[in-house]
Amino acid sequence: MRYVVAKDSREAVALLNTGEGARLLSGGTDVLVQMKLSGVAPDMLIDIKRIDGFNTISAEDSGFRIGATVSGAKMGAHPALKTLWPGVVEAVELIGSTQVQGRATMAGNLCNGSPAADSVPAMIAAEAVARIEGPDGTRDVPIAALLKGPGKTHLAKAELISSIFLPARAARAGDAYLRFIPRTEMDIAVASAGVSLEVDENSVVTKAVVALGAVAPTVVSVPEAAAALIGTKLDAAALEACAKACTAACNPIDDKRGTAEFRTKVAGVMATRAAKIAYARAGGQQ
Amino acid sequence: MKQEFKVLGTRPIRPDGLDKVTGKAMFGADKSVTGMLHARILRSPHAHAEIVSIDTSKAEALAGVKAVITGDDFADVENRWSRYTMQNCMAQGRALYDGHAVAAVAAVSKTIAAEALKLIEVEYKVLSHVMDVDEAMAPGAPVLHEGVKARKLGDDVSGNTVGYYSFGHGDPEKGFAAADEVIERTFKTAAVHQGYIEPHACLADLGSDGKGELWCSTQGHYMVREVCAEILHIDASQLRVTASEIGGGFGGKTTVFIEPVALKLSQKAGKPVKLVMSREDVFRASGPTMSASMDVKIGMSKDGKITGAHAKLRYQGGAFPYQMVMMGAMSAFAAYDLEHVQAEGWDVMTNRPKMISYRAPGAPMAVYAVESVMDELCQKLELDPIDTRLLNAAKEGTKSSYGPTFKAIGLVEALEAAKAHPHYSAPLAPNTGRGVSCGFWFNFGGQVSVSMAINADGTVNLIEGNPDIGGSRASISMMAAEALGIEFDRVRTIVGDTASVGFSDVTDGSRVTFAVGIATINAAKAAIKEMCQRAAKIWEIDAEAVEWVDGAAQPTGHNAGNFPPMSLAEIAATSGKTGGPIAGHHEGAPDKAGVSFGVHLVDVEVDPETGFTAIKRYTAFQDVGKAIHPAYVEGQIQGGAVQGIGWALNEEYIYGEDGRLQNAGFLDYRIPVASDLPMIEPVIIEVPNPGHPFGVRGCGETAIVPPLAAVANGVAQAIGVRMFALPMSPPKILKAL
Amino acid sequence: MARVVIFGSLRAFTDGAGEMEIEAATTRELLKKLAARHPALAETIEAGVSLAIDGEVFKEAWFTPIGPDSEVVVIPLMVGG
Amino acid sequence: MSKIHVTTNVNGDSVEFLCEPDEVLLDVLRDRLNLTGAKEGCGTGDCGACSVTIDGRLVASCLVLGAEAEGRVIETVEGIGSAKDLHPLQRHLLEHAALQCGVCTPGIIVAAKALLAENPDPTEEEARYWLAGNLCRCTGYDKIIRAVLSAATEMRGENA
Repeated sequence: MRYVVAKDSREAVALLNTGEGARLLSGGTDVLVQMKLSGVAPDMLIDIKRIDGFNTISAEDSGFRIGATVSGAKMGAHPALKTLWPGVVEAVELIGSTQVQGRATMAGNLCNGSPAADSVPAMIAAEAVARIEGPDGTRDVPIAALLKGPGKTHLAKAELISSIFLPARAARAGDAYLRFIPRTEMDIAVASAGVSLEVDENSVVTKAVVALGAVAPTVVSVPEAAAALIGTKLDAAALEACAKACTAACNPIDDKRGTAEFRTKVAGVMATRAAKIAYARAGGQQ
Repeated sequence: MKQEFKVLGTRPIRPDGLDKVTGKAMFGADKSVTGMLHARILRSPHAHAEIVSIDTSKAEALAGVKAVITGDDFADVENRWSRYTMQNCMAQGRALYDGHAVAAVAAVSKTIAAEALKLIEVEYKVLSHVMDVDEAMAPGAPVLHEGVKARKLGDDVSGNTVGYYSFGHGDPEKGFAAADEVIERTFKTAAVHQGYIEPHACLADLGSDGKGELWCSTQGHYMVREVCAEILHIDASQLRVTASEIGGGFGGKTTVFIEPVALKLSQKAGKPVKLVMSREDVFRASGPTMSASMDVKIGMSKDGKITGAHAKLRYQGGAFPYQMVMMGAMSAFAAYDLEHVQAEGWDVMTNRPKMISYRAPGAPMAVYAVESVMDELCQKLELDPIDTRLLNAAKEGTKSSYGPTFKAIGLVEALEAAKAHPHYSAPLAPNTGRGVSCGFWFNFGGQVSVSMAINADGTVNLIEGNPDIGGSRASISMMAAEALGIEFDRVRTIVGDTASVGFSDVTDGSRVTFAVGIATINAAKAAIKEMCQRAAKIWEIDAEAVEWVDGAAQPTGHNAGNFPPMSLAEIAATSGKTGGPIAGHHEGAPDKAGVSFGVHLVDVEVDPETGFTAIKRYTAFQDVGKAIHPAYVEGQIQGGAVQGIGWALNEEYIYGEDGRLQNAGFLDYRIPVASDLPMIEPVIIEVPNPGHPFGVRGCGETAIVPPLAAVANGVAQAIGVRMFALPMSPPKILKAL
Repeated sequence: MARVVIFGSLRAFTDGAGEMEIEAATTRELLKKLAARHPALAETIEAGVSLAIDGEVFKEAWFTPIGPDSEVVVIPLMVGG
Repeated sequence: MSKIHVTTNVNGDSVEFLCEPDEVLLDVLRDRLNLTGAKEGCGTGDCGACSVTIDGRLVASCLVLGAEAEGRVIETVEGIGSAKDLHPLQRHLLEHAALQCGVCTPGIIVAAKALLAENPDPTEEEARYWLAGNLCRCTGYDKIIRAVLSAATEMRGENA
């Protein structure tokens, strides 16, 4: 195996293009574990952490652009980012231990392609957009459009994510992410939900995005669940309808982490609880 | 009679503490020598398979590979228990569980060793497997080994049934007939792993002349020496085993898994070999404890008196014969004074890793079942759970359910302390339940050797043969200081290698502070006798006229007051002129270890929408006889309680239909993490053990016994539904709601 | 004569006898006489047993004195963690 | 597979080493630099026994390549306190008997030091969540948390 430090994204793309066996190394918290446990044996690891701009959080159009190699710990230490998208930052900070937080990145979490990735439901709820660099240049793609299946994304050959953009948001808006795990830390999500809401001056929800994790082959956006919240003040009926829509959208598996029945039931619980937090953050009053 | 102590009961800094907070302490994997090879083990991917052939030629041809071994490299051993141990370290003929070692490689680097493993070609013929205890015990199940079925068992159980035990007295049926309420329930508990953070590791160097050095992480280096000498067919005297600092064991390091393999590779390669298990190896091929299927029936009168009790315990202990259900059958009803009681147990083999002890082995699951039924009876009869246990509690003079009549024990004291504690009467929040359970462990004595040297500067060196797993060097130094009448920091205790002090049994059964303590006191007595004789010579009086008081010899009888007391330091200073070095030693096998009871109280909160259980408050009461170093006694109680909480809530071995382990890592084998827990309040009860000069009882194991039922009883109260299987993971609780 | 109690499942090897009197000064003597009287029990004794003498459990201690009125309970050998 | 030359700083000293491209920092520290204070409990970032800091950031050294250390500043338990001058965390862990086997202790010290650098006055809950990635099987965490909180009190210059 070779270890190569890429100087810029063009070099990283070129190196990725040299063969099938090249993998990117950012935080390494997935790829190094896969090399240890799953027999993943890349020919080359391309370290992209020293590429200019990849490790920075920058303000842009009243939103924030998060470089591909920015760690969870770094996002958590950015007060303005936390104020704008608290749910996204919370989600990223739930990935692994404090030690993993020192390395793990939001872009890596996305590229790993796990349906249980913590940051992905929150990013979808936030309508985040990935900036992709590839042999054919640069393109911007909404996160939801990148998800393909367990371990897979719609990134083309030799493409990489250079940053993720979290957009500006309305004055009365809030987001939240919740996951269920059997312990309080150190587990992979068994069911999770990211919710982003906007409310009007009367506390009525005007816009909503609800995304669920660990209940289908990919993280899924559930427009029916969002629709159940829009036009309401998150009354009991709205929350019940939201939970029901979530349940209907679930297509999970039984595995060592939880039964399909459990995931389905808890996904709705996570979504309604996250919705309440997001609503409060948006300044909504029931 | 309450003894007064100067050193015992204080909380000095442990002697190995500095090394452990600065990273200097040497654990199993921390030692390296020049020219050593790195070893890796190839493991079976099948739960049960015939090994048709193994071709190691390509691996042997790889540059940098210095030795490859398989089961064929090990000659047979006479003792069948040692043979099982050997065949667990390296399969011969058949792989008996997922993760069973089938070959091993030693190479100049870890990378090359790993590459070589891929070049070993094993042809397997997959055989049918059985994982569940009830299925394995049923007639017609695939039998792991022929000819090892327990004597006197009928055709109603399969050949996997390798042990049957029964304990009790009276006639339970008579007892049930006299009851106002009889409850009979069936329980299941999952296999759990000891979960020590340090994987098994060793560094072996065995020459063709049979002389060997072995450094390893173990609870008993004499055990390692004897088992390895037998398996390798070398003399015990020629194999020196040094115990590294041990990064946790909890029973899981009371046998060998890798040491014979490393020695054999070293012998074959002619070089030192380092072998370290990965975490995945640890889960797949070391430990775990038994899983269980149990029926418990208890009859009770309206006022709470137990009229009869019967338990049937079926444990599976993995791929080889073993004996452990007996401890469960003996523990099940130990807390109660019963007229009619019977506890039966069956040991059963399955295609899982060979079980090894885990803290109070066999007891937690049996007591979980019994204490759950007790709780249900109390609920049904509207009785206070502590009052009911007090009404039935075993005390001095009780004929125990497993035979012996109890001497002084502290169960009543522990129950009364629990009842009086503010925790028991604190208000409960919604969705919260409070659970109570008793627990019991026997505690052991056993073989022990201690050698004590009085140095010319008045300090003391003590060598003992039991690896220090939780601070025992501190408690042993304290007991030496107490017995000699000197300050704690004048004593240094070390764990000697197998060539430097006599045989000692493994560090298990909560025996070290008790047994090494007795040997230390006796070694001190021998040294004191010698020091008194030296003083007598100097004073020119009879040795009998000298006594040892407060760390000094002083004349007694008609000589009293004639000479000023002569301190240990003063006598030691002139030892070179009065007859040479002064020392004391003791070798023995003390018994009368004194059983220990505990009572745990826990508040749990269950989220009714997710089935998540949070531990909100925990208080653990335990009779420890005499707490030598109270901080480390508290630590044992807290640590045991948390292991039990893990067992109750989330820990389990998860197998697929194919018999492969699915959660061989700390990500999905979920031991409690810091944020899962509240503070664990330990309450030390001291009812002195009449069998120990300082009143010591073992304290290490009892605390893992009560949490299973305490948490389960709390959950039952919180959700109004009783769970009959552990772990009570959220999916199971939510399904029950 | 010491009163010897054979516990539970061990009775399968004593033709059901649960209690007996044996004249013995030490545990070793007692075990020898017990094995001679009940040959089926010999294998278990050889493999190792624990003895509770007047409530104290002893592990394989041959020369432990047994009083004339002692109660000796024979139980399987115990192992720990 | 050719080795990579790395220049870095470990515990205040400039260090050079050669490592394999796929060799993790934990193995470099232990096998090449003889710093065996960091332990391998799992190799997959789940136990925290291998905790070190890189440029002040807490990481699991089993999930970092040795080659990534180029130009960084690394601190291990061996760089914290000394036998003569223990760090308050080390002293409080000893005084609280907050270790039994001690194998998780180096990781706990490194992680707790990083916590107090970021948050000198953590609540019990904050300390528990920060240290959730440092598994301890012996103590039940009680005494560890107490030791960390009391060390924090001392370091803030307050009386315990």
